[in-house]
Amino acid sequence: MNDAPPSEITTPAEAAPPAARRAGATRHPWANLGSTQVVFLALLVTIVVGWILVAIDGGNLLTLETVVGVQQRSAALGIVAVGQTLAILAGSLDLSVAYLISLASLVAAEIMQAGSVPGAVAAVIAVSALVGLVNGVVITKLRVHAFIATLGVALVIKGVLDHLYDGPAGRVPESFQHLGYDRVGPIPVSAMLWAAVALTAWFLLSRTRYGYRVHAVGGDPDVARLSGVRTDRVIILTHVLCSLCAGIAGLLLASRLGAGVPTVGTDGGYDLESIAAVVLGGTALAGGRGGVAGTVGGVLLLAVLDSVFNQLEVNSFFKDVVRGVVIVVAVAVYARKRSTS
Amino acid sequence: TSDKPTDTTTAAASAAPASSAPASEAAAAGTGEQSTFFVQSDYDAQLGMRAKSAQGPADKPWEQAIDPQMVSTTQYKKDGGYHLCFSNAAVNNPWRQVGWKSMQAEVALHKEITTFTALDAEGKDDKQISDIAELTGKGCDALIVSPNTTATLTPAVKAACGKLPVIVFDRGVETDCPVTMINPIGGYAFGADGAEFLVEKVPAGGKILALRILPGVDVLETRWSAAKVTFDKSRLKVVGVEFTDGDAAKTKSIVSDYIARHGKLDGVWMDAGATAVAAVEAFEDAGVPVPAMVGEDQQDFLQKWKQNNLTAIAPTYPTYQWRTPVIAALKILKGQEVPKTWKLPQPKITADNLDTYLQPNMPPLHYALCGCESLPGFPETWGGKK
Amino acid sequence: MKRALPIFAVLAVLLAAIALANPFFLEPAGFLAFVKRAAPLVILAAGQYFVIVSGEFDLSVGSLVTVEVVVAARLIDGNEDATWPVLALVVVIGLLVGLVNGAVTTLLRVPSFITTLGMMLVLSGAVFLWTGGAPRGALSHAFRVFGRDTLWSVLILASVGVAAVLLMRADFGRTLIATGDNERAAALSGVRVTRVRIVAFAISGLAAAVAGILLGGFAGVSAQVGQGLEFSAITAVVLGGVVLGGGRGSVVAAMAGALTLEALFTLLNLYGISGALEFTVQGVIIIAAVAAGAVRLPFSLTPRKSKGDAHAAS
Amino acid sequence: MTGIGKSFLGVRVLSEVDLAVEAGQVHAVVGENGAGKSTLMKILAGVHTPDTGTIAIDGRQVSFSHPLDAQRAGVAIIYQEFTLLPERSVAENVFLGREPLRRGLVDRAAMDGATAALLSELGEDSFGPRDPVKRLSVAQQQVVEIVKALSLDARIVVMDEPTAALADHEVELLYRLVRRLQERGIAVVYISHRLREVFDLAGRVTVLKDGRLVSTVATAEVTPDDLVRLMVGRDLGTYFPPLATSTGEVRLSVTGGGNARLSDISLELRAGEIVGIAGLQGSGRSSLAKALFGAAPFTTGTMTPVRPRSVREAVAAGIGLVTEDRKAEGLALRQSVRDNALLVARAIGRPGASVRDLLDRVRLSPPRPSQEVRYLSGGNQQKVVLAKWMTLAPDVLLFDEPTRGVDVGAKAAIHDLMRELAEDGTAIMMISSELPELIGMSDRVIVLRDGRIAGTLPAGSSEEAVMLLAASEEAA
Ligand SMILES: Nc1ncnc2c1ncn2[C@@H]1O[C@H](COP(=O)(O)OP(=O)(O)OP(=O)(O)O)[C@@H](O)[C@H]1O
Ligand SMILES: Nc1ncnc2c1ncn2[C@@H]1O[C@H](COP(=O)(O)OP(=O)(O)OP(=O)(O)O)[C@@H](O)[C@H]1O
Ligand SMILES: [Mg+2]
Ligand SMILES: [Mg+2]
Repeated sequence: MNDAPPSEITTPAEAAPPAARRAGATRHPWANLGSTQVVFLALLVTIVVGWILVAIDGGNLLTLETVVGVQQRSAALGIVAVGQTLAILAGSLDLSVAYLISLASLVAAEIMQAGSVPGAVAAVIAVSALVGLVNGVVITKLRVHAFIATLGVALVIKGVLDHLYDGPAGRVPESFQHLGYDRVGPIPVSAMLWAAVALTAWFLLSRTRYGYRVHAVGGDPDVARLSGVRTDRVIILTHVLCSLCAGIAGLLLASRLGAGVPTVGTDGGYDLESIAAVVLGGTALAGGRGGVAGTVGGVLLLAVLDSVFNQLEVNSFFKDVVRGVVIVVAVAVYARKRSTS
Repeated sequence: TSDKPTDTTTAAASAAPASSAPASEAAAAGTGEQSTFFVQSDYDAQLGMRAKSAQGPADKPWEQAIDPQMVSTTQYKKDGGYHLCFSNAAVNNPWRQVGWKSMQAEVALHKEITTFTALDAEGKDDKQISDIAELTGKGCDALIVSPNTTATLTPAVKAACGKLPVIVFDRGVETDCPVTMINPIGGYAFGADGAEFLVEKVPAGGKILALRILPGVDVLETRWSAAKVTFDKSRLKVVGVEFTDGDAAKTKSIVSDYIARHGKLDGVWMDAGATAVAAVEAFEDAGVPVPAMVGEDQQDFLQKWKQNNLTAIAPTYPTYQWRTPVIAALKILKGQEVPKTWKLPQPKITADNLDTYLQPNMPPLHYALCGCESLPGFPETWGGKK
Repeated sequence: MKRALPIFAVLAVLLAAIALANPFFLEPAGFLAFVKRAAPLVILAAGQYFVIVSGEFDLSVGSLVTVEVVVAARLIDGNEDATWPVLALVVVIGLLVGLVNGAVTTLLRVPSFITTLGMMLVLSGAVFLWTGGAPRGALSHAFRVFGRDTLWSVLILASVGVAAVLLMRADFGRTLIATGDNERAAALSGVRVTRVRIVAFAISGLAAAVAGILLGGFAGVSAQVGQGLEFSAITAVVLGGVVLGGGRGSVVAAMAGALTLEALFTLLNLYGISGALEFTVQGVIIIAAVAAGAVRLPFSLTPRKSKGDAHAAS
Repeated sequence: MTGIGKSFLGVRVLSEVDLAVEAGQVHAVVGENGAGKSTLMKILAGVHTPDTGTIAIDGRQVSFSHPLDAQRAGVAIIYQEFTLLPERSVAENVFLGREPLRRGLVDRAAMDGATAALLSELGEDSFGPRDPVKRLSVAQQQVVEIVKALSLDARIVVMDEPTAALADHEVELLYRLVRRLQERGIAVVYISHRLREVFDLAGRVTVLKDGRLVSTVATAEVTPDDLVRLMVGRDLGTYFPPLATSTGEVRLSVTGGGNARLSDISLELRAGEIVGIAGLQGSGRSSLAKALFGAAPFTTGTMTPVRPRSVREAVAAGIGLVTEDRKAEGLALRQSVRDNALLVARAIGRPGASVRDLLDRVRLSPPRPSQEVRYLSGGNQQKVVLAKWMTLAPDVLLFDEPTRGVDVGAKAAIHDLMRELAEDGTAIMMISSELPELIGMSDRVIVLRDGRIAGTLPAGSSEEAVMLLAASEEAA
């Protein structure tokens, strides 16, 4: 993306002039609490309340198993959600991740069965990058709304899956299953992978031109273009990255399941769940506002909720009700903060 | 049946009812080539078992076992109160709902079970893997597993076997490490029961429509494979093999189209009964007599059967198998021996015994072979009326 | 209307192709059977149109359909006398859910994508929480006749279609589109934008209720009767040339889009591309159709906020 | 630029236009709304690609497929529309797309430093590089736009109606800036509807009409009237319709009205009169209009016929507002002329008047009810907004910058319409930043300062008198 000429800047960095008599309304007391902080605050509250509830139930929320379980359960969703964050920040969204995950898990498992782990990883990266490229090109060049574009691509992948596979396929060697099962102390390798992905995305967004442009394109594509940003490239690259994340999640799941599974992505509901996690993390669905940190918080929040429900053996229907309410309430709170700040 | 996969989410995938026609000339002509899931030895074994009489109390089929190979369990013996744990694949369809309620009721019967921890994997392999991991660390005395997918859950179950006695039921796993592996005779028997009935009732040359839920699910594939063997040997004409996604509306559309095209059908075979009633209605709405039907032991079908006194049969995949794992677990913890592979009888409902299974007070999607009539809380807990 | 024309062409071609492969389709019975089958999706699309044209989404219709059927079944429980009260209740539930969607979206300023996604979770969770996991009870014959009897279905579809068209011609419809196009301008012209949007969601909920009545009637109780319908409905509307983001497109075209989608399924089955690759074909066609419509538009996306005055600049 | 031609969706917007700008020269481009000025500039800036014609810079042929290409070729442009991201900081906006790098990463310090330097160069100290743009006032944002263009240090700087949102003292700043660019040997293309600015700044001026080049002349050799004649193709002069002869009963009155931005507002609007509202940028004029219209209501004070708490209440009471910003607040751009014209009637459930009559009344030409309004010129769009309010037969009609960015021809038509309405008994309030217009139109001029009424002046007062009231002790 770094195709703009280095603009010659001679003036040394100097203290910005005092921002005196600034226009704008007075700010709401808790407005200066960023939505990211709010997520983590909510996360903390959930943990405490959950811990109490579980304790009353005669259990303990913070055992090693549950702490590990939370991370294991959130890793895959977390990685997808990071990619989804990029897409949503850029004013787009990706409904094809769920099927792509399934596809990736199968590609990985099949090639690993054939004997080559590096080959499998390479193939997954290639496949996901291609899918992302298609998504991006359809959205930018054919000007199809991201919702329809990615939904269409999702259908295409689903068709291919149904056509080629009828059930789990391939085998993942023990060596690769370490990714899914090993842990260092209380931290599973999968969680480290997630952290790595998240940090990379955070770095891209906050330190590179690409990141600045994602915010610009998501904020207002016209303005971005008029200002000399090649918006199409940004969106395409973003979708490639988003799909890569889905691919990585596919690899992770393959390593956990020991095989490729054509339904692993959709069973996990990774498409809508990742979007939910992202907005739960305070990223605006409209784009241009938000970040990865919030998303991580959002994913963890969902995972902790899950874990608490697991402990209390709440049935899955009640879980859905609570999830739905939590998501809507959270976004309502952000909307309120924004309007009062 | 337990393997009735809840149609995966997203997209026009499971869109509104879509009409349909013979999938291809090949399908229209015959039943196509045998699926890769077909294993001759298993087929023979299962068809053999149908004849055998099960050992154990006749009035408690869930405690019966067909030629059991007993294994000693003394090494697991310990004194009660027991802590039983259960990793459930899902409760996302009526069959699992009925079974799950029966299992809970069974647990309630045994005072020596002090705690019963159950985790629902919501149909997600990944979640079930971490659930099993979590349960093994919870100080359970025995772990019951109903795997979501045979292949992918095997490693997790293997891992659990090392830590505590494991009981697997319904779908299997690719390891013999569990102390016992419980399920009814199986898919080949189920498929054959229906097909043989049609061969018997439908005159030679009769047109048969085969309705399947979706391809690729092992248990469903075995059912079709068995039926296929029977049909190919018979002089019946299978005019179509269609997939319904277990969607009643789609089923009805497909059947209507076939009626429209062929004037009449002489028999309908199904690999799962959930859509049987929809199929029957298709004939009613078209104003043609309902031909010989293969259904399952759900009440709505049994009622239709009774009302319109259909020519029908209902092979079953009994939900009473949900009671057995609890019983097995207790036997194991008490050091009593259990069958290595615990094969439960798999009765079929025919015109003769229909009335014994028909329960008008139970909900339409209730499975007759729940073996729950004697359990406390029946029928309300299962959604029925006194 | 200009944007709508392509869809009618596509629809005509598909119908012709179906007739070629299946002559029965040309007989009144055959065609009506198709219409009857399409009715629920067409009605859902009509409802979804009102929401989309006002610049919003409604992802909750699928689970709402399921809820309606399951609730009706449990309450009626085979008792004919319960039919009419329950029918009324079903309609009320639809409206209510729509109202909540609308209120949360407009008053709490939650993006409708999220509001209705949440509603989707809540509905599907709540209803099975209530019935204990699986549907109970049974629908009465009187209830089922609407979906089972071809004439009834076609009649209901027709009246819904007419109602939708009239609504869009009425002041409500025009102000709704204006709101979807430029909310602020509409508000500053005295349009009750909040109310108009809430009504749009209520209409979508109502449509889901009617679709539920038809689907439940057609095939009886089932836990997955509504599965994926929200995506089909939105796809149908977009196929009809209605632009996500609001302000453009006609309701007739949206309904035509639904018929087209239905015809597409039928055709794919007829030509035996069933199961497997069916979806691939579907996906490609949907993208292609929307792309064909999209590239004809000027690049201009949103009304640009401008200082002083600005022309319709890109 | 030679032989430039461009059409949108088959609508010809530019044909055979030539434009030559020399280094160190300020070259004005004038023309009615829709004449094609902005389009021509957007072609120069690589936003649109021309259908015909060529662009040469320093004699070298260039062709831009993307704004970025133009930037690299040394073309900077201040667009007519806002091109800022409210969520991002000033510095991030200024360097959007050209973020300075250090070891491959964005160098924030350099960005902020450079921005700060440019701001102080403009004598702008009311905000800093790190302030988010969303908290800046309209005028401050315009300054950011200018800084953004300067930061390119380009060889050609295009300014498309840069003063449209600026108050006079800020215009002065801009003047100095332009001259400095000129001294640096930079070519400046200056677009404005305010002929005074054209004559103040430009050496040569190119006149466009209906997408065609009328002529390019030296400002020294022509008079404003000549220019107008060239632009409109006929003589208009600067006549305003006659003032009110008599005024009727009070249609609207406020006493002690106040809210977050206004305080102690007391005024009367009478049937048949046009009351002008003057004031500097940010003095509260729009706030006043929006308060009277219930869009940003008064929280204190009394008002007759009602003190509207919502737009609907105001509309129901027969009060209408022609908003400052047509596109964002006035029109549903993708709807037809008909649907926009009938919007108010439909909103309040009035039987819609005949669209034809309406369009005739506002003299919309050509009157095509089914056309989407976004394809109309600024002037015609404003007429549609007027038609919208006609259906209400309002007792009070408030105009906020009714002729901003509207060309001389349409301007006159709108002035006449306003006077007609007044004569039909509507009470009219008019906000305008163009003093000649304000004074020419108004029967009284109320001057605002910091959200208060600084005083009221009779018809025919001098611009100086108004400015004195508006700016006193707030030394701009
Ligand atoms: N993206 C576009 N699509 C279609 N038509 C357009 C587009 N941009 C401009 N036009 C039309 O081209 C004509 C010229 O517009 P332009 O903005 O260049 O005029 P202008 O001289 O800048 O007017 P103003 O003085 O009001 O800014 C107008 O009729 C306008 O409606
Ligand atoms: N929506 C808003 N939020 C915060 N401040 C605002 C808002 N609108 C106006 N202001 C501030 O209130 C004051 C009055 O604004 P207003 O627009 O009424 O002044 P004005 O004289 O109309 O200026 P203009 O020439 O832009 O119309 C200004 O300081 C402006 O920055
Ligand atoms: Mg312009
Ligand atoms: Mg103003």
